[in-house]
Amino acid sequence: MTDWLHLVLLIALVVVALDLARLRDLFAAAMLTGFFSLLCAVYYTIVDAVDVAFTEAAVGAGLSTVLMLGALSLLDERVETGRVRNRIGALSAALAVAAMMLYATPDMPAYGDPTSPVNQPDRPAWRYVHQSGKEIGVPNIVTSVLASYRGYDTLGETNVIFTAGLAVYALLAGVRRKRGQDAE
Amino acid sequence: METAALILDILSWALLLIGSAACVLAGIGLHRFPDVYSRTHASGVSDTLGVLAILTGLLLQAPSFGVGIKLLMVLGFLWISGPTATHALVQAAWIRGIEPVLGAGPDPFHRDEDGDNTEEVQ
Amino acid sequence: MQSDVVLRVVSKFLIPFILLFAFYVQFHGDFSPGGGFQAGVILAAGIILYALVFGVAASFRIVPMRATQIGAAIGVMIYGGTGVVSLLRGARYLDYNALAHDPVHGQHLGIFMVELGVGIGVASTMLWLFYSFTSHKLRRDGQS
Amino acid sequence: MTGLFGYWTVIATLAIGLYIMIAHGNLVKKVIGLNVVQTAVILFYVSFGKVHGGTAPILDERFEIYSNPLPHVLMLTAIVVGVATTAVALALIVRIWESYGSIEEDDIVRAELVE
Amino acid sequence: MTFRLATLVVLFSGIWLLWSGYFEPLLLSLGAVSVAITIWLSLRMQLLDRESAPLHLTWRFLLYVPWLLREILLANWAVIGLIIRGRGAISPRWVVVDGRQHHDETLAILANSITLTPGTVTVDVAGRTLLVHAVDAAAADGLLSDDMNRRVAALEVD
Amino acid sequence: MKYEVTAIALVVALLLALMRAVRGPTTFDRILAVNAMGTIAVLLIAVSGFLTGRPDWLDLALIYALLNFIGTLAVLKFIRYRNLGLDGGLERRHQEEMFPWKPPR
Repeated sequence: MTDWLHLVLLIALVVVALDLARLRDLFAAAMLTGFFSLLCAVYYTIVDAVDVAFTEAAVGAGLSTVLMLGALSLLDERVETGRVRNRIGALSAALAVAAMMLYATPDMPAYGDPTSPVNQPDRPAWRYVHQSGKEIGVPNIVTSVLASYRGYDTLGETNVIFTAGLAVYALLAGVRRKRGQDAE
Repeated sequence: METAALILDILSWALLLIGSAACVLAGIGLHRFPDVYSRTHASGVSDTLGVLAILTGLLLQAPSFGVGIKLLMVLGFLWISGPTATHALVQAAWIRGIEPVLGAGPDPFHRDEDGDNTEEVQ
Repeated sequence: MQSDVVLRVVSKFLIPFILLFAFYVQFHGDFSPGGGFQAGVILAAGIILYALVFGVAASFRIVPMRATQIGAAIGVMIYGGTGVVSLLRGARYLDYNALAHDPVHGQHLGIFMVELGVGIGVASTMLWLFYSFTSHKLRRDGQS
Repeated sequence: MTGLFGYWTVIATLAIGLYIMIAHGNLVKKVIGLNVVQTAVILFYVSFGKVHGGTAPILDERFEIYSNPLPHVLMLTAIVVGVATTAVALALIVRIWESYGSIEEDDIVRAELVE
Repeated sequence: MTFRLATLVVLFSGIWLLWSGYFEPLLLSLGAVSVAITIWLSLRMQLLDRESAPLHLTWRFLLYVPWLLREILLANWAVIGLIIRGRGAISPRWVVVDGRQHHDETLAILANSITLTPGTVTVDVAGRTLLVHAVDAAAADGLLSDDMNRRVAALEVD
Repeated sequence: MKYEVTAIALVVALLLALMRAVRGPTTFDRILAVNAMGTIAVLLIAVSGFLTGRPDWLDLALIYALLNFIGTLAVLKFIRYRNLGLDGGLERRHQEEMFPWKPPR
């Protein structure tokens, strides 16, 4: 039943992406990103990725707009982009990539196929789904995979986030120094 | 099916249909109204009636107490934060200097007779 | 925004609920969708809302810049420290089975600590990012 | 037919993101394009985690089949990391604007050549 | 103040229990910690004053809600009619409302009630005066009849 | 069955909002469309929870109901002061320069 729903949502996503490619007003583009994120959150809910939808909801509703606007406010009146250059080259590069990937799609498992390779019993996901209740004892499989089975992975991600905070601080907290001008 | 369950089912059908109609009409209103200010009135229909009808329609079918409470909370928070967001949006448009399309009527700003803010809506 | 009555009153009303909801998401990640990442982002969003309404200067008095930096580090340290504890108890790094006598109990404890670390780290880092941008703006405009 | 349609739309989204990144000289627009590409990747991962007749991977006695949780885990962290890295990119753009007075790629290249 | 604080602690604990639905000792103690941190942060932010936690309004507000609900449904009906009749049916106008309220929380309730009623949107608030955009004459007249204004002002009998 | 009908209607409303977001013409129309989409997303998530028989996902709807106005508030602050970190005193100084309800330029 939800099949048609996910198709409609995906087409809507493509439409929004096309509009993002067309827009030259950065402020409007930042707003449309919010629309993009809402569509994604609904899509993730439909395809059962509730945890991902939750993250997208928290990030898209609260944070990404604010960070984007915070950066735009530092760029002063520059909210219009310059002209689009090299349209043909960009289009052909994008189309070439798309064509290569399209060529590969017939080998992919169909949407929702229970017999696809990732769902085979010899794959890790099988163990996560069927054993985690006994091994970890936590109902939410995503949490047990995130924190326990793939704990190294999440440790790395946490470090990446920390490093990103450090990098932004290092970039923005220093004394402002203009080109050809000494430190204030 | 028991009579009580049947009545609940019919009621939630009715409420869900009302809510769906309100949301679609609000979507149509987003296109039929001429400017941001009047379009907010259209989106207000889905923000109030649509939310109220659909969430109460779901509430009648809630399988557990916790689900019902959460539905009520979603309703309450939406009704508090929705108008605030609308207010912020309209105020932003007003500060940016978006001129509303005005019909005939008293104008509290008492601008010049030839001011172009009294243009008739067609 | 402080001068706008509607925004101020509604934000003041909603911020405690946002904070409470963030803690709810943090501690119910085991049973329902949610967990440290989401809770951290929601908590940061609540404080960012406060900063938007009352200004970053007011927000610095609640959660100083220094606190977000320390919090970001502490989050990562809690995560890594959980692994070190399991090392000290004779198991492999981040192997929670060794944290308690019962493996399942140990897993619960390990997941709880790790999610806590992630939550603190993400909340602090997101707030830190916001602070970096806005205080840079204030400093550049000479309004700090 | 419908089984592969999801991949095609994801590929279309990815191609559009790539187009934005190449065609627009504005650096913020490039970051937005990067976000579109990232979203396409997340959509791709999440959509092949779905199993027909399955439900969200939260254990419950009422259900037998669950969708594959592994892509969800990978993408969940990717979203938060994506926000953090976007912030790094935006901070870099801010610094570029402060030292070059422009965030158009052409202007920056020209300024570099003049020196 | 202590009364307000106690009520809020009870309220937040109740909300936690309603959200959670688990009554294990571990989660209950975590809930206590969460409520404590929330209250502590809110106190630091000075959020828990009469403005944002208007407990003194509760009962009168609960009596106000049914009336507001009726107004909202009627206004919805009117706006749906306008949507069906299309562009020509509307004649937007500005309305200036002088709030009769003496406190900010009731003024915010008035502004949000106006926005919540389709057909009227509060655009700006300056002092006690509200600038409202109304979609047509009927909506504007409903607002100018001062009914809502008086009812919201009646909430704050001290 | 009733949930399917509601979901279809909500998707139609979603597409209408999408058309408004794409058509513009001003940025504020787009933000309005995003706001309307936020409400529809909350409803769609709630309905899809009932559709799949797992209505305990309402946390998701709750988070949108709680957080969705932060973005719009940031937009207002951005438009008004071009500075997301300004505090009350500085805001008032800005405000005094701006006559309340000054007719638009």
